[in-house]
Amino acid sequence: MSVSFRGGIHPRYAKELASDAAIEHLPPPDRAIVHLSQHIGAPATAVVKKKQEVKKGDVVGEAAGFVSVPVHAPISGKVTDVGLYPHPFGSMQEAVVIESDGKDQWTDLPPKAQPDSLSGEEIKDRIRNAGIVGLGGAAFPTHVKLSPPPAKHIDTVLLNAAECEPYLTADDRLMREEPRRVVSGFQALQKVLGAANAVICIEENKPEAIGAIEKAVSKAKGVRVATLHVKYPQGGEKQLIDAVLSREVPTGGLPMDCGVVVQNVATCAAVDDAVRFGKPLISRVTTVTGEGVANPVNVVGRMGTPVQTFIDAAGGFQGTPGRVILGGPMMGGAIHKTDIPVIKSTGGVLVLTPEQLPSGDFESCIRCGRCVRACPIHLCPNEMGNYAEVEMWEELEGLDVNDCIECGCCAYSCPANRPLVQLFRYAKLWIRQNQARAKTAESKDEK
Amino acid sequence: MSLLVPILVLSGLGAAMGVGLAVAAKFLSVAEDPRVEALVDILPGANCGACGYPGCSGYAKGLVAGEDVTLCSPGGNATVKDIAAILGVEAVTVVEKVALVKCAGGRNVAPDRSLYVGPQTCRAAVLVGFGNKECRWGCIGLGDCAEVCEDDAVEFTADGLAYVVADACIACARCVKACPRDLIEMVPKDRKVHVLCSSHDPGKITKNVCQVGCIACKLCSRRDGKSFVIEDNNATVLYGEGSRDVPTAALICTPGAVWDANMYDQVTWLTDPEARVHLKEQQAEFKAAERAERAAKKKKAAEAKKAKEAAADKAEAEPAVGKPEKTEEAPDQEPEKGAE
Amino acid sequence: MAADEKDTSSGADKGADKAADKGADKAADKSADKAAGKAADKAAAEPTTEPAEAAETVPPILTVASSPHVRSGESTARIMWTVFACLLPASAWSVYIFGMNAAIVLATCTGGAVVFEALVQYFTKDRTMVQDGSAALTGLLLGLTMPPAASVVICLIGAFVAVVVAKAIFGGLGHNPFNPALTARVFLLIAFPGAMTKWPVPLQTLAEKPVSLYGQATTWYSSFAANKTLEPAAAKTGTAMSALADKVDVITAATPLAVAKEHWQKGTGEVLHYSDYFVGNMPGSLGEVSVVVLLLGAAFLLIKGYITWHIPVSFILGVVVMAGMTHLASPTRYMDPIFHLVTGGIIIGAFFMATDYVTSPTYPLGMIIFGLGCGLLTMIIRLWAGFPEGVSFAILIMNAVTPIIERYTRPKKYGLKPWAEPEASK
Amino acid sequence: MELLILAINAILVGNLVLAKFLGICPFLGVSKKISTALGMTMAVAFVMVLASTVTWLIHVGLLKPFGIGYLRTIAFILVIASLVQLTEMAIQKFSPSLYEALGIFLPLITTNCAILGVAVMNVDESRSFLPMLVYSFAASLGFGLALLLFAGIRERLETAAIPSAFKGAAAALVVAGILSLAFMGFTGLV
Repeated sequence: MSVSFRGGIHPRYAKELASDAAIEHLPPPDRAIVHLSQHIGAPATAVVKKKQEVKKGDVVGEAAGFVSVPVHAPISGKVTDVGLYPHPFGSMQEAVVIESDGKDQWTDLPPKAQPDSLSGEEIKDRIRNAGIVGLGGAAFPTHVKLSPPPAKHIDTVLLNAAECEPYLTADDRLMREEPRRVVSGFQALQKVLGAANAVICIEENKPEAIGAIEKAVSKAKGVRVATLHVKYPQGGEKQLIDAVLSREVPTGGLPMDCGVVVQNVATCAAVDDAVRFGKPLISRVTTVTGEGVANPVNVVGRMGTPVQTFIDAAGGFQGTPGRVILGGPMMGGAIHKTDIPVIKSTGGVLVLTPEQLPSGDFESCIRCGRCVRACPIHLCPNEMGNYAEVEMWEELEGLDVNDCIECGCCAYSCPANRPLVQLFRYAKLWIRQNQARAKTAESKDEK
Repeated sequence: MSLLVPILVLSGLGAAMGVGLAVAAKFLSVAEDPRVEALVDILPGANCGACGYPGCSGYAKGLVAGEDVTLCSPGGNATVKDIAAILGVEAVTVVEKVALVKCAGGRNVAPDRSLYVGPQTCRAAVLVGFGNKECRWGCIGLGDCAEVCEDDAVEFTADGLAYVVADACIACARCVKACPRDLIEMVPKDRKVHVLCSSHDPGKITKNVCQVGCIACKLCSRRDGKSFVIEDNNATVLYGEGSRDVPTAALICTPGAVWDANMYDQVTWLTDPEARVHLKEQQAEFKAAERAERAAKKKKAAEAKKAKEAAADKAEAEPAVGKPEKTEEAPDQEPEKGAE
Repeated sequence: MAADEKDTSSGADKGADKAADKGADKAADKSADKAAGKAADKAAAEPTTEPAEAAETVPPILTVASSPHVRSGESTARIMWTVFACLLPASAWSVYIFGMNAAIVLATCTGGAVVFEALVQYFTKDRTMVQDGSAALTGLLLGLTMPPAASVVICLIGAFVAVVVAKAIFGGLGHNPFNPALTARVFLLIAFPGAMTKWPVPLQTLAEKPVSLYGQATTWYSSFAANKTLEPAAAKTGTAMSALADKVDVITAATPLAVAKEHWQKGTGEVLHYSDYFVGNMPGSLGEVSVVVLLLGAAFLLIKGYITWHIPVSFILGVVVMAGMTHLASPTRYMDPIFHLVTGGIIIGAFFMATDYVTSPTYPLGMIIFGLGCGLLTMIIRLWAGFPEGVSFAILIMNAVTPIIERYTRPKKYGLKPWAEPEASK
Repeated sequence: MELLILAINAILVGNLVLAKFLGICPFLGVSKKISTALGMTMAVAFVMVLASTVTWLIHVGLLKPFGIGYLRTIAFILVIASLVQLTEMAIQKFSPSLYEALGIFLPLITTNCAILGVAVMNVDESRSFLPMLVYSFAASLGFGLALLLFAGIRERLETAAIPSAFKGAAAALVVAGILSLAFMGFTGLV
């Protein structure tokens, strides 16, 4: 019995490319470019200087505020530069460059501990100090999610193991190979939140993972496994909550506004490392896959490793690569060059061949309604797209363009190949800027 | 009689209606400022929005309500005068402006890092990984500015760089708002020396991504601090009071980010590689001349000193003679020096 | 390209069997592939040419674009050509029934539409989009609404109105507020009322085959004895129709709906057997004659998801309800619902015209309102207004209402469901 | 029943705009947005009923008794012009936003053939008071229906890539033409 939501699409999943490749460990890079902005919120502030020696796990950037996390050295060695470096999102961001000394030595870590012996606050501290963020892609600091305002009672915590993005298999492999680690981390989160219910939500197309997890939770109390219908974007926070709990996150709100906190598989594994061993988040499982690489793999790589290293680990490019995407094909971002370093949220490196890529040409909307049926938020992408094209912002706002989660279902299903997501992104940006402009104008008037 | 009745009926009706209307006009009238109409007449009627109002009539209403009289840039000084006359306020002279794209980095000098696929507008392109140009500040060249320009004043070089034809520009400033990279600035029409770079990256990075980008070496601001200022790794020309067209600015800027319209017209400057070569030569000559001048000064000072001391040793003056010979080597040295 | 399309369509009409279907399908696929291939070439060309000169260490130039990076592979062209293909059985049947004249009408309308579209795009310097098939589809739909004996000139005028006036003026595919084919048909109907209501008698009836229909044909003809071309006397005697056919060019008759309007409402005339209506052995416009073959194509579209059930079902529901009520109220004056369904253009209208994406509402509720409106208006016009057939008018009027329907039937977005914290947890 | 048929006739079959081609000016002018179209419809309904009533009264009470029915055009124009003037003043005073929205088109109702047409038709058909009221109101409803449909289509056309030669009134007129064709389907309904 699987559950689902209304809307969504059935893309080609292509999970078989990498799902049978067991997780391997990449050797530590010779040179790591560690970005200080690897999460949503204020970038960390650098606390190391040029020529300073650091050990693996040392803090190189401290959290700048509550919605921020520290950044740690992924390798031991010498800091050679603190400056602007290309960021996966395309701009230049401040980063700490560490030249490896080849020893890969851990710094002094906090003492090992059992989650049961720690209080909720202690667990939360360990999570924050370990620099853990949501590893599903958004990279929202985890401790913030674990600190709901007192007025909001969290009764359910969900483990988002849907992994609905096509191609990606990192979470699947992690659950198959280390189910105990995932479940243990999840239970630690449940303890922090004091949630009565805990549900692990897995899509039906991962039977091995379901089996492994079910075995691991057989002894755990209050944790159940829910199987989900295979559909994109089943792993979207809002869709997951709708499917499993039949609740809706209120417009403009967060899952905690309906009593839910959602965490990702990789996050839980990282939480387990942090809680039990005090290890900071310096590496993660990443799927390197796609028709454009010779030999798709799942690897554990350090943050700050260049993307090219990951591609080489998968046997290099196969033929001419068309596009390299960090993340999945539906929501991942294309990168310009492969020499940029990976960050905490890089759960996949996807290489597509030129033949696979859609053309950039598009036609007029023929109002076929496919996007309307596909939209998991039940918006009207057809009308929104038309208005966005001629920049009629008021109408767009009236159609709730700000509710769009940019899942890409509309653009995927559009027969006219319209770049709907891109149009909506621009519309949202414009509306936000306009509001800011209006605000400054208002404050000016008041003066 | 047969004629009288219709006449009576009609005039009776007319009179009744007239009285009704007169009464209504008394009780229902709404006052409107006659100046608004007069203002609408003298405004250019381009409805460009440069003043911040949706159209000329909007600005006219705003003016009556006490808005600044100098906001109409298409109209220029003449319109300001007219407005002032109607409103009975003192006329202010405004500086006539023109839009300027502050980037000289076409693909020939500032390459792309990848191939962008998608809607061919700048605003859409920058959403994909901050644009596919290596320089994250430079002109993308997909023409959002040209799209909003109703006077076709924006043109493009073969290497995808937008520039504004000053003669065609009416200074409506629509392009300023349209550029997602904020590259366009309204500058005084009579100014000739501009910095065509908006990069705020450190010189080290800028140099890697663009051959003509400002590296914030401060040579210009050191020469004239009132006309140039280095802000956030970028040289900015000050167009306000007390500033001037520094005639030597183009000759001292090592990467060639300063454009002097007295030396090269816009199209030549942006498209002709010869112009750059020529500039390098000019710069070398200028540098040599300056050096010679400095040396001469030094020599003079030294001579004066010496004269004072009335010493006999004159061998020291020798190097001054040797310096002009270095002129030909100078171009090679230029970039090296600038990089430091 | 334009010439290509023309050949495909007219060839298909002549062939008029499954082979033609495949041909059109292939053409559609080919053009879609070509477009995709071109884009891929463009993308591929850059990375390969540039680094070839440079050293091997230079990384290939990647392309970047906004997510999503994969698409469903569906294209406008494929949709249009599929619908086109689904109409081919009906076209073939009409040729079978009405003879070569029907083929000429269909070919002229389709070809004319394609040529006009190509011309428009040539003159507007627009990207050539003839290959997307929308013009061909419009042309074929128009052809199917034409009477079999329509002249070539009228067909071309219709194609011009459909493609240029009803579509190109509004910016081409996707922007036209009214169904182009129906706009053209209504235009022709009002501009050339005579030519547009001349309905030749099916060939089969004339040629005495299939034999089973022959007996009824005579009685049938007697019911419109007032007809102009056919001599009443000849009709009454029941002479072999084939013999008659030699003497006159075309034998025209009224459509069952017109007959119903003229005679049956007054209690005169006789009713043809429903099976004839169902297979299309009756006078009428090319596409409205056979319910069976139309339903065949429509079923394919429904199964493939190219159209949804909302509009056709509610359209038919509207017709049935209206016809049923009037029939129950006065069975002698008003025909029963089945008669109304199988005669006239209701089936082609409900499945192929009203479901036109561009001019019908997009949201389920809106579609149902739209369909019901079409059904009711059709019946109002059929029963009480001057025209015997109301489908075209009804759909056009509902096209006009579409923007307003759409405005008020948008789906309820996610995130409005209130959530109350369970009491126990507090 | 008679009144109902009269109303249907006025709204659908003999639609002022789409069948009688009266009142095209406001039809094209004030149909860019559904909201202004509604405002215009209300203004027209108000003026139409008012003008028809008054002109009918004048005709029956003044012109007919004196036997000067031939003067009705002049008399009607006089009365309608003044009435609209009054309406305009009232709207400007009490609802500036509506006034702004209707703009130049309010005065245009003054000389609008639709108003005069309805007034004259009422007199020509020698309608008695109640049918006159019903007809005037239904006619304005028909006008409103056409205006509303038209506004809906034009709102949608805002996003359409109309060739520059046909932008604005040209495309709108084509829409009006097709709409009129479609409404011809109602011919003979009553």
